[in-house]
Amino acid sequence: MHQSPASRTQQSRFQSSSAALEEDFVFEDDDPSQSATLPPTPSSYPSPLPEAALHSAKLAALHARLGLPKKLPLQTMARTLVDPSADPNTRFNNASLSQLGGSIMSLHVAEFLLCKYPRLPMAILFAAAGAYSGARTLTIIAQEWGVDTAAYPGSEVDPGLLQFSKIAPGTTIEDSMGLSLRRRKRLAFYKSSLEKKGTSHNEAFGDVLPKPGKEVDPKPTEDAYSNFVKAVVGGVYIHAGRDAARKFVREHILSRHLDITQLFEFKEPVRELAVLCKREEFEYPVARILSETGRRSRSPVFVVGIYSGTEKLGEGAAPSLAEARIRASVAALKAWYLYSPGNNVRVPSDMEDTNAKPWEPVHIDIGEIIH
Amino acid sequence: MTVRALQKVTVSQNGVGAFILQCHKLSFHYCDWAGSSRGMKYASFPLCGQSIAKRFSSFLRNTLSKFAVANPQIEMEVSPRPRRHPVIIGHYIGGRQKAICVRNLQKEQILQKAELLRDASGEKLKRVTKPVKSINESVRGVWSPYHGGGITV
Amino acid sequence: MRRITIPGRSIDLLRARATGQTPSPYLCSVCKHHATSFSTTRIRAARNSKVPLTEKIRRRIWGTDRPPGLEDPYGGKSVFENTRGRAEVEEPEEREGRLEAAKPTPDLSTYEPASTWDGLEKVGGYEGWWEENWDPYHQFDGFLPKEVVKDSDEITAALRRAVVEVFALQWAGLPLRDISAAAPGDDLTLEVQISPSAAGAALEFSQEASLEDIVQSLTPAVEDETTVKGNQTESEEDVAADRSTIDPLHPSSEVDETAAKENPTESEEDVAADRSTVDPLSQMTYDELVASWDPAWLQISLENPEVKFAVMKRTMQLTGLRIPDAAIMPAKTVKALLAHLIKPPKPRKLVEALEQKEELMNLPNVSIYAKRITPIDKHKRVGRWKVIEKELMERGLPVTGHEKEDHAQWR
Amino acid sequence: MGSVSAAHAGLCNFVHRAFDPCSARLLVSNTSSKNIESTTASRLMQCSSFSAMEARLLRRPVAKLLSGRSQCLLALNAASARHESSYRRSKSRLNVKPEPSFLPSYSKTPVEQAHIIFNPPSSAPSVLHTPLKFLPREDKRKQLLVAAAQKFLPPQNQLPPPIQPKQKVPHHHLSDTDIAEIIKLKQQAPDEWTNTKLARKFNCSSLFISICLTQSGVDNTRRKKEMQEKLEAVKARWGPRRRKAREEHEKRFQLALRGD
Repeated sequence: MHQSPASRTQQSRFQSSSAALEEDFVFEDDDPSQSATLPPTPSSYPSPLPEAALHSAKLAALHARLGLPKKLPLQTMARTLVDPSADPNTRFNNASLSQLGGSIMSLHVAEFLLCKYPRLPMAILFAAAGAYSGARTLTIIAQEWGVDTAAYPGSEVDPGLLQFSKIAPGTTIEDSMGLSLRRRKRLAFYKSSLEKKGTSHNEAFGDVLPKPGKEVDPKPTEDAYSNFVKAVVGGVYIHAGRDAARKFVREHILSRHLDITQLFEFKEPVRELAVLCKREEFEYPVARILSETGRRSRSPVFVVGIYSGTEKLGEGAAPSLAEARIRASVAALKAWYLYSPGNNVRVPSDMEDTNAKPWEPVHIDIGEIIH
Repeated sequence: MTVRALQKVTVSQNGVGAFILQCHKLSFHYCDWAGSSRGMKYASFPLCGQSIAKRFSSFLRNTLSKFAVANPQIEMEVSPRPRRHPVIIGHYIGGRQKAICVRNLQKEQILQKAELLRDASGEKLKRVTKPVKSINESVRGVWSPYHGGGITV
Repeated sequence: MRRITIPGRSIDLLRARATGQTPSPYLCSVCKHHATSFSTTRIRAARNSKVPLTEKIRRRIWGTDRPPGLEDPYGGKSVFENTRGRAEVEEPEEREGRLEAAKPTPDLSTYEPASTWDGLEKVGGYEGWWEENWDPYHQFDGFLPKEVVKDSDEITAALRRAVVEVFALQWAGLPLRDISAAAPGDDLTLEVQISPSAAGAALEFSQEASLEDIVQSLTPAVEDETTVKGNQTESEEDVAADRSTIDPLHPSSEVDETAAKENPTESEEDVAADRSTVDPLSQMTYDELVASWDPAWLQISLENPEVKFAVMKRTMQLTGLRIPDAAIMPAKTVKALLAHLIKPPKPRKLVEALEQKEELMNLPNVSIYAKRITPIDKHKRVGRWKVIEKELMERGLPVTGHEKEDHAQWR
Repeated sequence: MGSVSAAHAGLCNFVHRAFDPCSARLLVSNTSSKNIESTTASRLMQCSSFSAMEARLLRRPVAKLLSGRSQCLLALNAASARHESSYRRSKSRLNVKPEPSFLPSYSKTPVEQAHIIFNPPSSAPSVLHTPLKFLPREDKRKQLLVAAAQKFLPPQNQLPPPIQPKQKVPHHHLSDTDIAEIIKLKQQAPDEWTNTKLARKFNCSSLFISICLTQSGVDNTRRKKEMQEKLEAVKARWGPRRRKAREEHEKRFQLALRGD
């Protein structure tokens, strides 16, 4: 499937003279009866030609809607919308751009999370990064940008549509991933190793980009969408530079809302808090009843606070003392893990500004609690 | 490691950071023959008071280019729809559509309708009773009967 | 008036008509039916049709058919009287009567009704009509050439030629009304420099195109031919007038004219051929030609109505464009006239109008379609149509739903 | 006792929230918005008038009751009056005018004052407000808050009562020989010496026993299975109400572990 560049250019020269008229979508007066008289030829290219990008109103509108810099040409924009599963030629698909963009995006997301919440445990950090730049989120982002998918990729398709070969209805996702046995094994190993650590599998970490020209198998919509968003970031980086890419990631990805307090699920919060207090040399945490009502009734409420010395670390209200204590411990642990130096904390990439202030070291935590 | 993570996705706050206009496409349909498309094609013919050039002005001829320049993020599609009244259809990011029939309207009125479609969110119209709706936690937290009262002692 | 339909009377009338009035006893069934559906008032009115209402009233008043006094009590002929008088002249019955009177009464003694139509005279039909009217020999050739010039540069060149020729005639002291007398030949005015002056325009002739040459080209080559042509037009007008009121008595009156008209037709064809060979002589394209001229010639005044009329007439003859009065009146200079001539026609469709708008067409987010966007177009845009087409053809189904011969080959 | 400790908790809460720009309601009248945006240090200065404010807060409800404002009293009555229970009436009765000091400076009757009004929220403290103890040493807030905290934190003897008044079992009283004895007993008769029984004998927690026995090498899978079957048998006899209650109890604890 891998074409040599020479053959492609030769074909494209041929194509531009003969078939450019057919593809002229600006004044389409395609009489259905007329078009039906021609026997249908399978489109000679798997994806639209770069010239077609200049005539697509959809693509131009998308470019403007995202507020992309003028330096990013429409041709590159069209290329970000071509998935490797639609066009295996790496010169015309978004594989390279999406790899680059994915790295830039995960860099900014990681530094944002690490600087804003320096004490996050590894599992939560991964989950938060996944929440910001995971495939599901990127799919939602791309859909909120108004990007639709083409039904079938081809050269006659509007370049403003996301093109990838879709999975036929009825196939299960696992079968259709089209992964080689070796790769599947590697993924399984990675998954299991992550789960041992208490993390679920996250694509942003550890997924290796497929080799170009090999991935023509259908793929899930989520993958295609996330590749597209990453490729846009990569395209902005290449054409408009580092600052523009950082601005784009901040505006479109980091500006989204995530309630990070909802990511935690503890197993033994009381013991973990005790270990924490011991490690940090605080007094042993003691659960104290702040207030209570209806102790012997059907629906009592206990408000329990966890105290280390004279200072309250957390509090929780529950219908039983044990549950209230757990809630208070969870609150205290979350308060520990979610320490933040401030909302407008500086990140290392801020130093790339021309007249940036000297760097002040951010807080670095010694690590999560192990017991 | 006693803490487990739950999988979540971030939620869009359109306008915080980037703003994505919800109307992504406007299609303008007209009929070359019928008189109700006159405002779409030509302005109506007032008896006096306007120069000839102005009389024959139209929305699609004159106003559309300015409107499209002012709203580059909207894909504008102009196509005839013979034997039908002129109509503007707005396509929105949620996948919904809104159509407004502009038969017998002047070009200024048509522009108003186009702007209305541009500014719409695509959602069904509904009564807004709360002045503020937010996904952010309130500054004072969720009221609880077991807290805060102790200060009076 | 009430209508009375009494069968007996109608039959009587029919008899009376058949024997007395109508010379021919044969009446087709249609005519009979016409005759039966009459009213007494009509018949009476037809009889007394020459007696006006006022006259009838007068007769009634006086109780005699010859009432004394003036017809019109107010004296003289009234307006109504005049109009009535005119109408009476063209009273069809009267004319019919005249015609009948002119015709000899057929001898019915040897009459024998035919049983077949062989040998009967054919009446009506279009036999020979097409040859008479639509033959290439009899094609009407108007003043304007059939092929209308569309290229704006060519129109500009024609206008300049007309201006130069008109002023050349004026210089030569010849009457300007003869400007179109000669059929247009080669353009000799290309080398002539023309510029506005107080007297109208100043001409500078070159070696190749002197004033004499131009004037010579404008005067008709053969003096006789023009006179013949002048006569011809008159006779043609007569013929046209005759045609309008069809005269069955002189069906072959125009044979001579058509025969005489052959020559000018040929000459005009030659002229057209000549005009088309203008370009190779000049060896320049029209846009180069127009660009090479000093634009000052556009400022030549057309205030003189005689000049204006001549220029306009010659331009129309050269280009075939019709110039409406509304454009002639305000045109004070050649430029104004040219502006009207090279103005593109008003677009008939909105798309054509929008295509002329550069700023709209160059907008990247605007797409303009000349035809309705069909569901097939929508399928094509998302790439689904090729799959649908393939599947339909595999099953031997029509692709677009319209059965056509072309689809048969795919079955 | 409870209310006193709650007061201290509230104060403690205040100390933390007052310095977070969005947690406490700051209403500064007669001062420009510049003051609100002022630095944390200046806010701390303003808070030094805290004792006066505390007195005011104490005074307010009493004053309200005694001032005889019919509106407030009626509102109290309306809540208890059964015959006037329509939504509209109680809504309008409860529509109490706010404290004049809470009105913004642009209202009709601005109150001349130049201090922070502190109205602690009646809500559970948010986990996003890090306790003083959890703040790292280099954090600026730590240095600023320590001074205030020493003033307002309750003394050790005024803390609220702990959940368990005293420890059920003593800690750290068993020697190595005792632990060896525990392992020996378990190995001899694992079925007889259950963890509970051992804990009772040595006056320690069963958790401690289980920690001791992790390396004993006793195979208790059979007994675990038996106990599990027993438990299943007991659970099978539960009726729908108990089963539902237990399931909900389980769910509640799961939610508690998430902190929802």
